[in-house]
Amino acid sequence: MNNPHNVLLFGITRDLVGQNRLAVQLPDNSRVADLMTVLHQQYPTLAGIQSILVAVNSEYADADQILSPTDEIALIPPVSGG
Amino acid sequence: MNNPHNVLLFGITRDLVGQNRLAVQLPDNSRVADLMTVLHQQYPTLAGIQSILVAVNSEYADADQILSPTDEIALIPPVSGG
Amino acid sequence: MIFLTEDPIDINAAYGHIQTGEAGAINFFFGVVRNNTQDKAVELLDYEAYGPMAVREMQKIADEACRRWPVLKYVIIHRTGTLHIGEMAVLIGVSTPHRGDSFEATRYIIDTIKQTVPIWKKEQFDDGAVWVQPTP
Amino acid sequence: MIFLTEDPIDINAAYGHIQTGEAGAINFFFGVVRNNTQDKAVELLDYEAYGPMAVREMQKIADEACRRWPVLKYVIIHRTGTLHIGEMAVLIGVSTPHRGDSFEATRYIIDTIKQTVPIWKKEQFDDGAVWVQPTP
Repeated sequence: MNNPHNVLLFGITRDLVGQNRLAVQLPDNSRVADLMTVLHQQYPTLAGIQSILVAVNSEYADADQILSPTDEIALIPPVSGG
Repeated sequence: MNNPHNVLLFGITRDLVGQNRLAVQLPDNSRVADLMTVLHQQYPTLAGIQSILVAVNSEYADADQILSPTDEIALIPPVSGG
Repeated sequence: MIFLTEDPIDINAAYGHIQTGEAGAINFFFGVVRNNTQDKAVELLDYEAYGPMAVREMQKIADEACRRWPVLKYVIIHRTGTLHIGEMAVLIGVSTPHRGDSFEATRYIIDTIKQTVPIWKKEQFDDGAVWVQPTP
Repeated sequence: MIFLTEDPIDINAAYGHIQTGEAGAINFFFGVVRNNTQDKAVELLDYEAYGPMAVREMQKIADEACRRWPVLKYVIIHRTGTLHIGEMAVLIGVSTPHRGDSFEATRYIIDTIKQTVPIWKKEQFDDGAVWVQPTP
Protein backbone atom coordinates (compact mmCIF):
# COMPACT_ATOMS: atom_id res chain seq x y z
CA MET A 1 0.00 0.00 0.00
CA ASN A 2 1.29 3.48 -0.87
CA ASN A 3 1.52 6.31 1.60
CA PRO A 4 -1.67 8.35 1.45
CA HIS A 5 -1.82 11.81 -0.08
CA ASN A 6 -2.67 14.52 2.40
CA VAL A 7 -5.31 16.93 1.15
CA LEU A 8 -6.16 20.18 2.95
CA LEU A 9 -9.74 21.41 2.73
CA PHE A 10 -10.91 25.01 2.93
CA GLY A 11 -14.14 26.95 2.85
CA ILE A 12 -17.15 25.14 1.51
CA THR A 13 -15.17 21.96 0.75
CA ARG A 14 -14.27 21.68 4.42
CA ASP A 15 -17.89 22.15 5.44
CA LEU A 16 -19.12 19.56 2.93
CA VAL A 17 -16.59 16.92 3.93
CA GLY A 18 -16.76 17.78 7.62
CA GLN A 19 -12.99 17.65 8.04
CA ASN A 20 -10.17 20.07 7.31
CA ARG A 21 -7.81 17.36 6.10
CA LEU A 22 -8.14 14.06 4.25
CA ALA A 23 -5.73 11.18 3.68
CA VAL A 24 -6.40 9.81 0.18
CA GLN A 25 -4.96 6.60 -1.22
CA LEU A 26 -3.96 6.95 -4.88
CA PRO A 27 -2.01 4.72 -7.25
CA ASP A 28 1.56 5.76 -8.05
CA ASN A 29 1.89 8.60 -10.53
CA SER A 30 -1.70 9.69 -10.10
CA ARG A 31 -2.53 13.12 -11.43
CA VAL A 32 -4.60 15.98 -10.07
CA ALA A 33 -7.53 14.87 -12.24
CA ASP A 34 -7.32 11.37 -10.73
CA LEU A 35 -7.44 12.80 -7.23
CA MET A 36 -10.58 14.75 -8.04
CA THR A 37 -12.22 11.65 -9.52
CA VAL A 38 -11.55 9.73 -6.32
CA LEU A 39 -12.76 12.58 -4.13
CA HIS A 40 -15.95 12.98 -6.14
CA GLN A 41 -16.64 9.26 -5.68
CA GLN A 42 -15.97 9.33 -1.95
CA TYR A 43 -17.67 12.70 -1.30
CA PRO A 44 -20.35 13.15 -3.96
CA THR A 45 -21.39 16.54 -2.54
CA LEU A 46 -18.01 17.92 -3.65
CA ALA A 47 -19.06 17.34 -7.25
CA GLY A 48 -21.73 20.00 -6.72
CA ILE A 49 -19.13 22.74 -6.30
CA GLN A 50 -18.17 24.27 -9.59
CA SER A 51 -14.59 25.02 -10.40
CA ILE A 52 -12.69 23.61 -7.46
CA LEU A 53 -9.02 24.15 -8.15
CA VAL A 54 -6.18 22.14 -6.67
CA ALA A 55 -3.01 23.61 -5.22
CA VAL A 56 0.14 21.52 -4.91
CA ASN A 57 2.80 22.88 -2.56
CA SER A 58 1.02 26.25 -2.47
CA GLU A 59 0.85 26.66 -6.25
CA TYR A 60 -2.17 26.22 -8.48
CA ALA A 61 -1.75 22.91 -10.33
CA ASP A 62 -2.93 21.76 -13.75
CA ALA A 63 -5.18 18.72 -14.05
CA ASP A 64 -2.35 16.59 -15.43
CA GLN A 65 0.23 17.38 -12.76
CA ILE A 66 1.54 14.18 -11.17
CA LEU A 67 1.16 13.97 -7.41
CA SER A 68 3.62 12.67 -4.86
CA PRO A 69 2.72 11.57 -1.32
CA THR A 70 5.11 14.23 -0.03
CA ASP A 71 3.21 17.05 -1.75
CA GLU A 72 1.01 19.39 0.26
CA ILE A 73 -2.24 19.25 -1.65
CA ALA A 74 -5.17 21.61 -1.08
CA LEU A 75 -8.64 21.98 -2.53
CA ILE A 76 -9.31 25.59 -3.50
CA PRO A 77 -13.01 26.34 -3.92
CA PRO A 78 -13.90 29.66 -5.58
CA VAL A 79 -12.11 32.38 -3.60
CA SER A 80 -13.87 35.38 -2.10
CA GLY A 81 -11.29 37.39 -0.22
CA GLY A 82 -10.99 41.14 -0.13
CA MET B 1 -15.85 109.22 -9.94
CA ASN B 2 -17.17 105.71 -9.43
CA ASN B 3 -16.26 103.53 -6.50
CA PRO B 4 -13.28 101.36 -7.42
CA HIS B 5 -13.56 97.64 -8.06
CA ASN B 6 -11.68 95.53 -5.57
CA VAL B 7 -9.61 92.80 -7.17
CA LEU B 8 -7.97 90.02 -5.16
CA LEU B 9 -4.70 88.61 -6.48
CA PHE B 10 -3.37 85.11 -5.92
CA GLY B 11 -0.35 83.05 -6.83
CA ILE B 12 1.82 84.38 -9.61
CA THR B 13 -0.45 87.37 -10.22
CA ARG B 14 0.15 88.54 -6.68
CA ASP B 15 3.89 88.15 -7.08
CA LEU B 16 3.91 90.03 -10.40
CA VAL B 17 1.84 92.95 -9.12
CA GLY B 18 3.49 92.96 -5.71
CA GLN B 19 0.16 93.35 -3.89
CA ASN B 20 -2.57 90.95 -2.86
CA ARG B 21 -5.36 93.41 -3.65
CA LEU B 22 -5.96 96.19 -6.19
CA ALA B 23 -8.55 98.96 -6.41
CA VAL B 24 -9.35 99.44 -10.10
CA GLN B 25 -11.39 102.30 -11.52
CA LEU B 26 -13.71 101.18 -14.31
CA PRO B 27 -16.57 102.89 -16.17
CA ASP B 28 -20.09 101.83 -15.22
CA ASN B 29 -21.22 98.51 -16.68
CA SER B 30 -17.71 97.40 -17.45
CA ARG B 31 -17.29 93.71 -18.17
CA VAL B 32 -14.72 91.15 -17.11
CA ALA B 33 -12.92 91.61 -20.44
CA ASP B 34 -12.70 95.36 -19.83
CA LEU B 35 -11.16 94.77 -16.42
CA MET B 36 -8.48 92.56 -17.93
CA THR B 37 -7.71 95.16 -20.61
CA VAL B 38 -7.18 97.81 -17.94
CA LEU B 39 -5.06 95.48 -15.80
CA HIS B 40 -2.89 94.48 -18.74
CA GLN B 41 -2.27 98.18 -19.46
CA GLN B 42 -1.42 99.00 -15.85
CA TYR B 43 0.55 95.79 -15.17
CA PRO B 44 2.02 94.63 -18.49
CA THR B 45 3.68 91.63 -16.84
CA LEU B 46 0.23 90.16 -16.20
CA ALA B 47 -0.24 89.84 -19.94
CA GLY B 48 2.55 87.28 -19.91
CA ILE B 49 0.46 84.82 -17.89
CA GLN B 50 -1.63 82.61 -20.10
CA SER B 51 -5.20 81.88 -19.24
CA ILE B 52 -5.86 84.00 -16.20
CA LEU B 53 -9.49 83.47 -15.25
CA VAL B 54 -11.62 85.91 -13.28
CA ALA B 55 -13.89 84.96 -10.41
CA VAL B 56 -16.78 87.19 -9.39
CA ASN B 57 -18.22 86.52 -5.94
CA SER B 58 -16.38 83.19 -5.77
CA GLU B 59 -17.68 81.92 -9.13
CA TYR B 60 -15.79 81.69 -12.40
CA ALA B 61 -17.07 84.50 -14.63
CA ASP B 62 -17.39 84.78 -18.40
CA ALA B 63 -15.58 87.56 -20.25
CA ASP B 64 -18.83 89.42 -20.86
CA GLN B 65 -20.12 89.38 -17.29
CA ILE B 66 -20.88 92.92 -16.09
CA LEU B 67 -19.06 93.98 -12.93
CA SER B 68 -20.43 95.95 -10.00
CA PRO B 69 -18.23 97.76 -7.46
CA THR B 70 -19.82 95.62 -4.75
CA ASP B 71 -18.57 92.39 -6.38
CA GLU B 72 -15.66 90.50 -4.93
CA ILE B 73 -13.42 90.03 -7.94
CA ALA B 74 -10.38 87.74 -8.03
CA LEU B 75 -7.74 86.90 -10.61
CA ILE B 76 -7.33 83.13 -10.89
CA PRO B 77 -4.05 82.13 -12.53
CA PRO B 78 -3.72 78.49 -13.60
CA VAL B 79 -4.44 76.39 -10.52
CA SER B 80 -2.09 73.74 -9.18
CA GLY B 81 -3.63 72.31 -6.04
CA GLY B 82 -3.69 68.70 -4.98
CA MET C 1 4.87 44.48 3.06
CA ILE C 2 2.32 41.68 2.82
CA PHE C 3 0.66 39.89 5.68
CA LEU C 4 -2.37 38.15 7.08
CA THR C 5 -3.48 39.04 10.55
CA GLU C 6 -6.21 38.33 13.05
CA ASP C 7 -5.73 41.78 14.56
CA PRO C 8 -7.40 45.04 13.51
CA ILE C 9 -5.55 46.84 10.73
CA ASP C 10 -3.64 49.98 11.68
CA ILE C 11 -4.05 52.56 8.91
CA ASN C 12 -1.40 54.93 10.17
CA ALA C 13 1.20 52.18 10.40
CA ALA C 14 0.37 51.14 6.84
CA TYR C 15 0.62 54.72 5.64
CA GLY C 16 3.98 55.13 7.35
CA HIS C 17 5.23 52.01 5.66
CA ILE C 18 4.63 53.23 2.11
CA GLN C 19 5.31 56.94 2.53
CA THR C 20 8.64 57.93 1.00
CA GLY C 21 10.24 61.18 -0.17
CA GLU C 22 9.90 60.21 -3.84
CA ALA C 23 6.14 59.61 -3.51
CA GLY C 24 3.82 62.27 -4.85
CA ALA C 25 0.74 60.05 -4.69
CA ILE C 26 -0.57 57.38 -2.35
CA ASN C 27 -3.70 55.38 -2.93
CA PHE C 28 -5.38 53.22 -0.32
CA PHE C 29 -8.20 50.80 -0.82
CA PHE C 30 -10.07 49.37 2.16
CA GLY C 31 -12.49 46.49 1.89
CA VAL C 32 -14.99 46.80 4.72
CA VAL C 33 -17.64 44.44 6.11
CA ARG C 34 -21.00 45.74 4.91
CA ASN C 35 -24.21 45.40 6.87
CA ASN C 36 -26.06 43.78 3.99
CA THR C 37 -25.67 41.70 0.87
CA GLN C 38 -28.40 41.31 -1.69
CA ASP C 39 -30.82 42.86 0.80
CA LYS C 40 -30.11 40.35 3.58
CA ALA C 41 -28.80 41.69 6.89
CA VAL C 42 -25.27 40.47 7.57
CA GLU C 43 -24.36 39.99 11.23
CA LEU C 44 -20.72 39.10 10.86
CA LEU C 45 -18.24 37.57 8.47
CA ASP C 46 -15.74 34.77 8.97
CA TYR C 47 -12.58 34.97 6.89
CA GLU C 48 -10.53 31.85 6.33
CA ALA C 49 -7.22 31.73 4.49
CA TYR C 50 -4.85 29.07 3.23
CA GLY C 51 -2.13 31.17 4.81
CA PRO C 52 1.18 30.25 3.16
CA MET C 53 -0.38 30.06 -0.30
CA ALA C 54 -2.37 33.28 0.23
CA VAL C 55 0.81 35.19 1.06
CA ARG C 56 2.57 33.70 -1.98
CA GLU C 57 -0.26 34.64 -4.29
CA MET C 58 -0.40 38.17 -2.88
CA GLN C 59 3.35 38.46 -3.40
CA LYS C 60 2.94 37.45 -7.06
CA ILE C 61 0.27 40.11 -7.50
CA ALA C 62 2.43 42.77 -5.86
CA ASP C 63 5.40 41.79 -8.02
CA GLU C 64 3.29 42.05 -11.16
CA ALA C 65 1.99 45.47 -10.06
CA CYS C 66 5.61 46.60 -9.63
CA ARG C 67 6.36 45.44 -13.16
CA ARG C 68 3.40 47.27 -14.66
CA TRP C 69 3.55 50.55 -12.73
CA PRO C 70 6.35 52.61 -11.14
CA VAL C 71 5.46 51.49 -7.63
CA LEU C 72 7.71 52.92 -4.92
CA LYS C 73 6.27 50.98 -1.97
CA TYR C 74 3.20 48.90 -1.28
CA VAL C 75 1.38 47.34 1.61
CA ILE C 76 -1.20 44.56 1.54
CA ILE C 77 -2.85 43.46 4.78
CA HIS C 78 -5.73 40.96 4.93
CA ARG C 79 -7.65 40.10 8.07
CA THR C 80 -8.66 36.57 8.96
CA GLY C 81 -11.07 35.31 11.60
CA THR C 82 -14.37 36.83 12.64
CA LEU C 83 -15.10 40.39 11.53
CA HIS C 84 -18.02 42.59 12.50
CA ILE C 85 -19.84 45.17 10.44
CA GLY C 86 -17.68 48.18 9.71
CA GLU C 87 -14.42 46.34 10.30
CA MET C 88 -11.70 46.52 7.68
CA ALA C 89 -11.09 43.17 6.00
CA VAL C 90 -8.35 44.23 3.62
CA LEU C 91 -6.07 47.21 3.13
CA ILE C 92 -4.08 47.86 -0.05
CA GLY C 93 -1.75 50.85 -0.22
CA VAL C 94 0.54 51.93 -3.06
CA SER C 95 2.86 54.92 -3.38
CA THR C 96 4.01 56.21 -6.77
CA PRO C 97 5.53 59.42 -8.10
CA HIS C 98 2.30 60.42 -9.91
CA ARG C 99 -1.33 59.91 -9.09
CA GLY C 100 -2.72 57.89 -11.99
CA ASP C 101 -0.30 55.04 -11.34
CA SER C 102 -1.27 54.82 -7.68
CA PHE C 103 -4.94 54.36 -8.57
CA GLU C 104 -4.26 51.81 -11.28
CA ALA C 105 -1.81 49.71 -9.29
CA THR C 106 -4.07 49.63 -6.21
CA ARG C 107 -7.08 48.67 -8.29
CA TYR C 108 -5.13 45.94 -10.06
CA ILE C 109 -4.03 44.49 -6.73
CA ILE C 110 -7.48 44.34 -5.13
CA ASP C 111 -9.15 43.08 -8.32
CA THR C 112 -6.60 40.30 -8.68
CA ILE C 113 -6.65 39.37 -4.99
CA LYS C 114 -10.34 38.66 -5.40
CA GLN C 115 -9.59 36.33 -8.32
CA THR C 116 -6.61 34.29 -7.20
CA VAL C 117 -5.81 34.50 -3.48
CA PRO C 118 -7.06 31.53 -1.41
CA ILE C 119 -9.16 33.42 1.10
CA TRP C 120 -12.82 32.66 1.70
CA LYS C 121 -15.51 34.47 3.56
CA LYS C 122 -18.66 33.12 5.09
CA GLU C 123 -21.53 35.47 5.76
CA GLN C 124 -23.45 34.91 8.97
CA PHE C 125 -27.10 35.94 8.80
CA ASP C 126 -29.64 35.71 11.58
CA ASP C 127 -31.00 32.57 9.88
CA GLY C 128 -27.83 30.80 8.76
CA ALA C 129 -24.54 31.20 6.96
CA VAL C 130 -23.24 30.98 3.39
CA TRP C 131 -19.84 30.91 1.79
CA VAL C 132 -19.66 33.96 -0.44
CA GLN C 133 -19.59 33.29 -4.14
CA PRO C 134 -17.12 35.31 -6.15
CA THR C 135 -18.55 38.30 -7.96
CA PRO C 136 -17.22 39.28 -11.34
CA MET D 1 -16.87 66.94 4.83
CA ILE D 2 -14.76 69.49 2.97
CA PHE D 3 -12.21 71.81 4.46
CA LEU D 4 -8.97 73.68 4.11
CA THR D 5 -6.53 73.56 6.99
CA GLU D 6 -3.08 74.72 7.98
CA ASP D 7 -2.76 71.72 10.31
CA PRO D 8 -1.48 68.24 9.49
CA ILE D 9 -4.18 65.94 8.12
CA ASP D 10 -5.42 63.18 10.44
CA ILE D 11 -6.00 60.03 8.39
CA ASN D 12 -7.83 58.13 11.12
CA ALA D 13 -10.27 60.97 11.70
CA ALA D 14 -10.94 61.14 7.96
CA TYR D 15 -11.48 57.38 7.82
CA GLY D 16 -13.86 57.56 10.75
CA HIS D 17 -15.82 60.25 9.02
CA ILE D 18 -16.60 58.22 5.90
CA GLN D 19 -16.89 54.75 7.39
CA THR D 20 -20.50 53.57 7.56
CA GLY D 21 -22.26 50.23 7.88
CA GLU D 22 -23.43 50.31 4.25
CA ALA D 23 -19.89 50.79 2.95
CA GLY D 24 -18.15 47.79 1.45
CA ALA D 25 -15.37 49.84 -0.11
CA ILE D 26 -13.37 52.90 0.85
CA ASN D 27 -10.81 54.56 -1.37
CA PHE D 28 -8.36 57.19 -0.19
CA PHE D 29 -6.07 59.30 -2.30
CA PHE D 30 -3.26 61.28 -0.69
CA GLY D 31 -1.27 63.92 -2.55
CA VAL D 32 2.14 64.15 -0.94
CA VAL D 33 5.02 66.63 -1.28
CA ARG D 34 7.69 64.94 -3.36
CA ASN D 35 11.39 65.58 -2.95
CA ASN D 36 11.90 66.41 -6.60
CA THR D 37 10.21 67.71 -9.72
CA GLN D 38 11.72 67.36 -13.16
CA ASP D 39 14.96 66.32 -11.51
CA LYS D 40 15.27 69.43 -9.35
CA ALA D 41 15.44 68.98 -5.57
CA VAL D 42 12.40 70.48 -3.86
CA GLU D 43 12.98 71.82 -0.36
CA LEU D 44 9.43 72.77 0.54
CA LEU D 45 6.13 73.84 -0.98
CA ASP D 46 3.91 76.80 -0.19
CA TYR D 47 0.20 76.26 -0.76
CA GLU D 48 -2.05 79.27 -1.19
CA ALA D 49 -5.82 79.10 -1.56
CA TYR D 50 -8.62 81.50 -2.35
CA GLY D 51 -10.40 79.96 0.59
CA PRO D 52 -14.13 80.62 0.20
CA MET D 53 -14.07 79.92 -3.53
CA ALA D 54 -11.86 76.84 -3.10
CA VAL D 55 -14.37 75.32 -0.69
CA ARG D 56 -17.26 76.14 -3.03
CA GLU D 57 -15.51 74.57 -5.99
CA MET D 58 -14.65 71.46 -3.98
CA GLN D 59 -18.29 71.22 -2.92
CA LYS D 60 -19.39 71.34 -6.57
CA ILE D 61 -16.98 68.54 -7.39
CA ALA D 62 -18.20 66.44 -4.48
CA ASP D 63 -21.83 67.03 -5.47
CA GLU D 64 -21.09 65.96 -9.04
CA ALA D 65 -19.31 62.83 -7.77
CA CYS D 66 -22.40 61.99 -5.73
CA ARG D 67 -24.55 62.34 -8.85
CA ARG D 68 -22.31 60.09 -10.91
CA TRP D 69 -21.55 57.35 -8.38
CA PRO D 70 -23.40 55.84 -5.39
CA VAL D 71 -21.26 57.70 -2.86
CA LEU D 72 -22.18 57.05 0.76
CA LYS D 73 -19.81 59.54 2.38
CA TYR D 74 -16.82 61.58 1.31
CA VAL D 75 -14.09 63.68 2.83
CA ILE D 76 -11.88 66.24 1.11
CA ILE D 77 -9.14 67.98 3.10
CA HIS D 78 -6.58 70.30 1.55
CA ARG D 79 -3.62 71.77 3.39
CA THR D 80 -2.51 75.38 2.97
CA GLY D 81 0.66 77.07 4.10
CA THR D 82 4.18 75.69 4.09
CA LEU D 83 4.60 71.93 3.64
CA HIS D 84 7.76 69.89 3.85
CA ILE D 85 8.76 66.81 1.89
CA GLY D 86 6.63 63.82 2.77
CA GLU D 87 3.76 65.89 4.16
CA MET D 88 0.27 65.24 2.92
CA ALA D 89 -1.12 68.15 0.89
CA VAL D 90 -4.52 66.69 0.10
CA LEU D 91 -6.66 63.79 1.23
CA ILE D 92 -9.69 62.52 -0.68
CA GLY D 93 -11.77 59.69 0.77
CA VAL D 94 -14.92 58.10 -0.61
CA SER D 95 -17.04 55.22 0.71
CA THR D 96 -19.36 53.25 -1.58
CA PRO D 97 -21.12 49.89 -1.43
CA HIS D 98 -18.81 48.35 -4.07
CA ARG D 99 -15.18 48.87 -4.88
CA GLY D 100 -15.14 50.10 -8.47
CA ASP D 101 -17.23 53.13 -7.61
CA SER D 102 -14.93 54.14 -4.76
CA PHE D 103 -11.93 54.21 -7.10
CA GLU D 104 -13.74 56.09 -9.84
CA ALA D 105 -15.30 58.72 -7.59
CA THR D 106 -12.03 59.39 -5.76
CA ARG D 107 -10.13 59.71 -9.00
CA TYR D 108 -12.74 62.04 -10.45
CA ILE D 109 -12.51 64.26 -7.38
CA ILE D 110 -8.73 64.61 -7.34
CA ASP D 111 -8.49 65.03 -11.12
CA THR D 112 -11.12 67.76 -11.09
CA ILE D 113 -9.66 69.51 -8.04
CA LYS D 114 -6.47 69.93 -10.01
CA GLN D 115 -8.41 71.56 -12.84
CA THR D 116 -10.81 73.96 -11.14
CA VAL D 117 -10.09 74.63 -7.47
CA PRO D 118 -8.27 77.94 -6.80
CA ILE D 119 -5.28 76.59 -4.93
CA TRP D 120 -1.73 77.29 -6.01
CA LYS D 121 1.58 75.85 -4.99
CA LYS D 122 5.01 77.37 -5.17
CA GLU D 123 8.02 75.10 -5.15
CA GLN D 124 11.01 76.29 -3.19
CA PHE D 125 14.35 75.09 -4.52
CA ASP D 126 17.76 75.83 -3.10
CA ASP D 127 18.19 78.45 -5.86
CA GLY D 128 14.75 80.05 -6.01
CA ALA D 129 11.03 79.39 -6.24
CA VAL D 130 8.45 78.86 -8.97
CA TRP D 131 4.68 78.70 -9.08
CA VAL D 132 3.81 75.23 -10.29
CA GLN D 133 2.27 75.03 -13.72
CA PRO D 134 -0.69 72.71 -14.09
CA THR D 135 0.07 69.32 -15.58
CA PRO D 136 -2.43 67.68 -17.87
